[in-house]
Amino acid sequence: MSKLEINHLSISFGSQKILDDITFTAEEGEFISILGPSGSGKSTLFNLIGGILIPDEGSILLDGKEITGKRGSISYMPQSHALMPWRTILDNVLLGQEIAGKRDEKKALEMLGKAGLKGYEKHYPHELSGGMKQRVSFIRSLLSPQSLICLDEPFSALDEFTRFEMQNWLLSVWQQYKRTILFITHNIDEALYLSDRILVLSNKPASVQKEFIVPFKRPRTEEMLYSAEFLKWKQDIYREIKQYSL
Amino acid sequence: MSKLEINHLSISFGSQKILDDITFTAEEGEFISILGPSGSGKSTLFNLIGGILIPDEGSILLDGKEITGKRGSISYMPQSHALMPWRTILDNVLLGQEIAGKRDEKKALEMLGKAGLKGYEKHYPHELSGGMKQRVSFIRSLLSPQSLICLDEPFSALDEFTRFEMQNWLLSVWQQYKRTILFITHNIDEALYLSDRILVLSNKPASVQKEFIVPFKRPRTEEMLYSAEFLKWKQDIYREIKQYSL
Amino acid sequence: MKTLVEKGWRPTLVLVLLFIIWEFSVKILEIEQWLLPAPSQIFNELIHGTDVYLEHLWPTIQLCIIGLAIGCTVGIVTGIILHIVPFLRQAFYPILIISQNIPTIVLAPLLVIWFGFGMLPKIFVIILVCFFPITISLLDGFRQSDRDVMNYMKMAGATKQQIFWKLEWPNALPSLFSGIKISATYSVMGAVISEWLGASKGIGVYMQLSQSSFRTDRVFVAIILIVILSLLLLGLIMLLEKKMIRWRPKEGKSHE
Amino acid sequence: MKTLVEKGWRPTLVLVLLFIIWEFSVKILEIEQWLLPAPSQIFNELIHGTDVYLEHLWPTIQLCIIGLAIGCTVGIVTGIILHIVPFLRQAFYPILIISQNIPTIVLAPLLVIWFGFGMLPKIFVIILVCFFPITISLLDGFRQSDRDVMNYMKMAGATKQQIFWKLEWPNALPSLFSGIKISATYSVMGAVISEWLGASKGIGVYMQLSQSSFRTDRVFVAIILIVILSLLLLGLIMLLEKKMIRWRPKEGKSHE
Amino acid sequence: VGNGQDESSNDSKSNDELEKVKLVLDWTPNTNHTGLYVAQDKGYFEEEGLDVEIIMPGEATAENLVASGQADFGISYQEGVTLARTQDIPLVSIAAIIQHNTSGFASLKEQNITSPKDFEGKTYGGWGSPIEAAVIESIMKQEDANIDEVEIINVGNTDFFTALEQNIDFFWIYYGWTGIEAEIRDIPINMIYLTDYSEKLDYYTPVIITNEDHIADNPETVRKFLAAVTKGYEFAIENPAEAADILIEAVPELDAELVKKSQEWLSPKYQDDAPRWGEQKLEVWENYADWLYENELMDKQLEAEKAFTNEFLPE
Ligand SMILES: Nc1ncnc2c1ncn2[C@@H]1O[C@H](COP(=O)(O)OP(=O)(O)OP(=O)(O)O)[C@@H](O)[C@H]1O
Ligand SMILES: Nc1ncnc2c1ncn2[C@@H]1O[C@H](COP(=O)(O)OP(=O)(O)OP(=O)(O)O)[C@@H](O)[C@H]1O
Ligand SMILES: [Mg+2]
Ligand SMILES: [Mg+2]
Repeated sequence: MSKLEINHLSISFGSQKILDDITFTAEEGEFISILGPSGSGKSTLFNLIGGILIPDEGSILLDGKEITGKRGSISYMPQSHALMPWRTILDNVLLGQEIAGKRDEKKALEMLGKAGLKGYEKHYPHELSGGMKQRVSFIRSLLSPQSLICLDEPFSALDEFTRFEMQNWLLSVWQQYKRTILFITHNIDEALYLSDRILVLSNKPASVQKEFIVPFKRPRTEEMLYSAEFLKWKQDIYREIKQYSL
Repeated sequence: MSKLEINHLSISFGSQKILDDITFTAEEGEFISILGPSGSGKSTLFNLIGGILIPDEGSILLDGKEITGKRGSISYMPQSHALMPWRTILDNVLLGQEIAGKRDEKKALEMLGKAGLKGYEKHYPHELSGGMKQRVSFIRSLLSPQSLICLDEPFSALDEFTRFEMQNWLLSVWQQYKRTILFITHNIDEALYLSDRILVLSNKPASVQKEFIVPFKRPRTEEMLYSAEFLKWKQDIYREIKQYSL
Repeated sequence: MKTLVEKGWRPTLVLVLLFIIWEFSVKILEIEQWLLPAPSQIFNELIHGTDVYLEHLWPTIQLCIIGLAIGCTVGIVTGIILHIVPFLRQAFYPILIISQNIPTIVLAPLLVIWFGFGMLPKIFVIILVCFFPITISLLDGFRQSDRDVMNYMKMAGATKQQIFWKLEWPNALPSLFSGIKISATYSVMGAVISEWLGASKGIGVYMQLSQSSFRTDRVFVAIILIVILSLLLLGLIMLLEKKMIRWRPKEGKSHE
Repeated sequence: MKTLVEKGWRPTLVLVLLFIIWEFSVKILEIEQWLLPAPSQIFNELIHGTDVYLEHLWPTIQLCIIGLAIGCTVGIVTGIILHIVPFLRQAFYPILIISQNIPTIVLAPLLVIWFGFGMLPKIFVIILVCFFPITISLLDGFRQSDRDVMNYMKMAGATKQQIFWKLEWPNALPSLFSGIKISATYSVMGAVISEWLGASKGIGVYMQLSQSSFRTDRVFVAIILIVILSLLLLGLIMLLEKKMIRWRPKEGKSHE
Repeated sequence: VGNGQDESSNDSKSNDELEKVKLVLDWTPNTNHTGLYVAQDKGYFEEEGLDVEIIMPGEATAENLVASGQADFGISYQEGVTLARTQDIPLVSIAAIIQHNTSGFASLKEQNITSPKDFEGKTYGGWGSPIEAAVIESIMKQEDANIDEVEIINVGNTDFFTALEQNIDFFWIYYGWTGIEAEIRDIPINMIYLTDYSEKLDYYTPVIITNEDHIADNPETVRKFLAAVTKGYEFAIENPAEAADILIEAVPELDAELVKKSQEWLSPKYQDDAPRWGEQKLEVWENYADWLYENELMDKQLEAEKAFTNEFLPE
């Protein structure tokens, strides 16, 4: 469990300001989704939290300690799958653990099975479909030990059903281990279904424009997705996003 | 305008059968969406049509001519963006045209502007966000001259609004030039909004399990998305897919 | 075995053709045999002169295997050190270049005085020849790691060491083997040259003695032996490459 | 200019340190000057002996620039041909290896007899030295094209030629430069060796004459000239590399 | 190195009237070659209607280049010509530059090696040729010493002074160059000349060679060439200091002191006891060939009278 504080973060690439005064807090064990137009700076925000970019201004605190520019505090799933072509699937999902020091093959095999990748443990990434690679990358982040998980569009290449399975699995992992999750997605349904709070970013430069506190009780059910309230929320958020896009 | 006929296509990787007796026809100027579980073989189907894989059985005909194993008949957008890191964005989108023989920079610049990429013409791919790269790859396929367009999850990394913009743009291009389109997606809304017909593939091995002829009239409107009929269709398709997943 | 035959027939064919052309040009152009002996003559000597050259074979083989092995090690270690300590990379790059530009005729006396006439100075020469292509290729390989994976590793908190061993090293393997292949090709020639520093047995000695007694056919036998050794070494390295870089998609599928 | 100074001070420092250590060890260990002259002595000769070596400089520079240029061309053309015609690749690989294993002492008489004493045989030797690392690196570079982009190209109907020029060639550029760097390093030494085929002017001649009249200090002056030439050539190549491979993310951002 | 064309000459013949002739040396220019450079500098070649280019050999040997016709004349030595002829390479020696063999075994004075008998228990450093062992054995036999007591180490291309540093006790050198360098360096050495112990080893080194075809086709050129060269060596014999300066001027890269001292030592040795410079004797050729054959260093007999000729030497 970790509490993440983002204070007045700004960054530019060249002369272009990308993030402008981003401020928010993720409480211990909170599930926060981040929505925002393509190219607004969501992945850049993760890169800042992960410490590979240094903000021009502002600071990042994890459990009260400053981690600006410090690495290794997050379980990360990048937007590109970033698998190693020379490692088998099994070795790829274990990479995060290896970096932290311990390999738990049994758990990895079990997780691969849950994600429908049984039988592919000894395959290499180039033998997998796009969605399968994405699941591998997702499992890698789940297996990483850090309690703050940052997922960058983790389910974008999955069919609706597989995606739903993965969402539920993520929720169960989250509830079981009470990890704090930052979740980038373009899917409003997904954001509503999963998160406690939804942050909407504006574009060029991005700042937190709106914060939605999701009212639905947990555990959430499939029926909820078809409720009128859900639809209303969805339309609200959609309207909010539309106004910052393009 | 092209008519595509897929006859009894089968292919295996190693001992695993991936596609089993796939048969369908895309009429001239038709817009067909292909839905199917992740890892079922959708991208493999495109690879077959594109001629870089040879089917174990079956044949592919374009306008009556066999193109099995023949290349260059399609405007293709791969699932991975497959941009060249050493080319600028502008040169990347022109690649398809270059291969066919003629460069039309003016049109390319115009399209880049339409996709919200104005100002990035001289940038290199590594300076772009995931969604921006996807749009570049999409424009590249639109600029390619072949009249059969195969798009492999073209909008998966876009926010809902940008996605909607792109969808409409695709429709206008399609209607204007009457190209035949095969469209892989995991988004049922998208499939319903865009296509004349939806094919649903099963899993391991994949075959065409169901074909939905989309009843909505064109031009389609945003309101349609919230109509009851649309929702009913969506649920039907969802149920259909669910039964072949995992 | 099948693939060996399959792959082997082409180069064999070309070589045989080459020999035939050579044989005929020598005959037709009446090239004198002390200048360029006909292949038939060389093979004759290769077959019947075994008792002369056999004893010279082993010392050279030994020399070039030991030299190449140490040369690879030195090349790899140098590459790694220069890579992980950027300060050293900039500081020592010119020294690398210098090391390749000191002619043996200058080095030889120094080596002999420091190390005597044993194997040591000879191995030193081979190392000097072999380490350089390896170091350069390796350094270039290290620089080509995938950005996305690199970023993942860093954000996951990988130490420099982990980034090196888990990402940069495996990523540089193809480049490394490219360098080793170049070095292996040079290693036998390096051994032969090093024998001119003073050896009593070895292909280099055999070649020089043949040369000074105008036995050009034997000089060419020496070359054939050198080439065979090189090809064997190279074959070994390619085998190793195949074993170590298994993930690469089969060429057949990706190229045509 | 700023970066030149920034990058230059480290190697300069190391070299100066090296010279100081060398100077002192020569003094303290009382190494005789005909064996290993002190740097002070060498620099003395470098400064005051200009009239002896200056005339030898230009022919060598000319030789190695022409040789390297043709060597690169030959290496690149060979690489391309062997790459696009797989049959030739398999058939001629052994010939490549053979070409690197023919010692100059065998080649020299043949070359001189065929081409006389002019520049031709010398340039031939430099080409032989230079083309090989380039060809090997290039071949390895061609093989490492991105699968996805390759598939895209093929499906878009790209001809072999287009795949080559638009994908494989730009993709192999970093490897190519890695090979050219190795070759450039060898080229000056290659020119010096080629001058032993019989030349009247050149650093190689100067070195041999100095060596045979036991002027070790002048031999080292020759080495210094060789090294300076190599470094200049290499600098040129790196500049060219920077110009040609512009898309690579700045190292500063991706490494650290 | 010595490219003759630009030498000024009082002779009015223009260059294109001159017959172009190429001469390959056996090694880098040294005092063995002084007469050639004198002939070049003083215009003796031009007087004979020749335009001579002097070439340093490098990796392609003089024997190869002369035999193939790439060069008209070359500098070689008797052993080279002998071995070449038995391999059917048609070389002919047309003049002996130095009458007697000036090579021998050098050792540091403190080693006290004054006769071949003292080789016993010592270490010899050579380049691995079987001829070396045979020579050592030959001269040791004169004193009933046993070659098995000598340790022979292969030192490759290592030079004398380097070899001495590595506990090599004796080494085969030409006194006229390496021995003089030792004098300059103040290294006292003992010399055991081959000629003092075996008549058969008093072979000619170096010699001027050409090939049989050249003799058959252009006997006049050979004659003219030797006439000029003879004048050159005669000048060097009479004026060692001036001759040395000519060589130094032609090849400034050489160490001047070494050239001067060497020239002083060598000048009287060119002609020595011969009736004229360059003359060769049949018995010298026969003796050495016999010796090589007896020692199984050669598998054929040499037709000694064909290996050399005095025919073209000026009267
Ligand atoms: N080169 C290969 N070697 C072995 N198996 C492969 C190879 N390429 C694809 N496959 C297998 O073929 C199946 C179908 O892959 P494909 O990429 O066509 O799936 P897809 O329907 O596009 O999935 P997604 O929606 O996840 O992109 C997968 O199970 C995959 O593992
Ligand atoms: N290395 C870079 N150099 C220059 N500009 C960059 C670089 N990296 C990112 N950018 C710019 O920063 C902006 C934000 O990029 P980022 O990847 O954070 O977007 P995103 O919100 O993740 O978008 P998407 O949803 O498409 O993934 C983009 O406009 C992009 O062009
Ligand atoms: Mg992103
Ligand atoms: Mg796919």
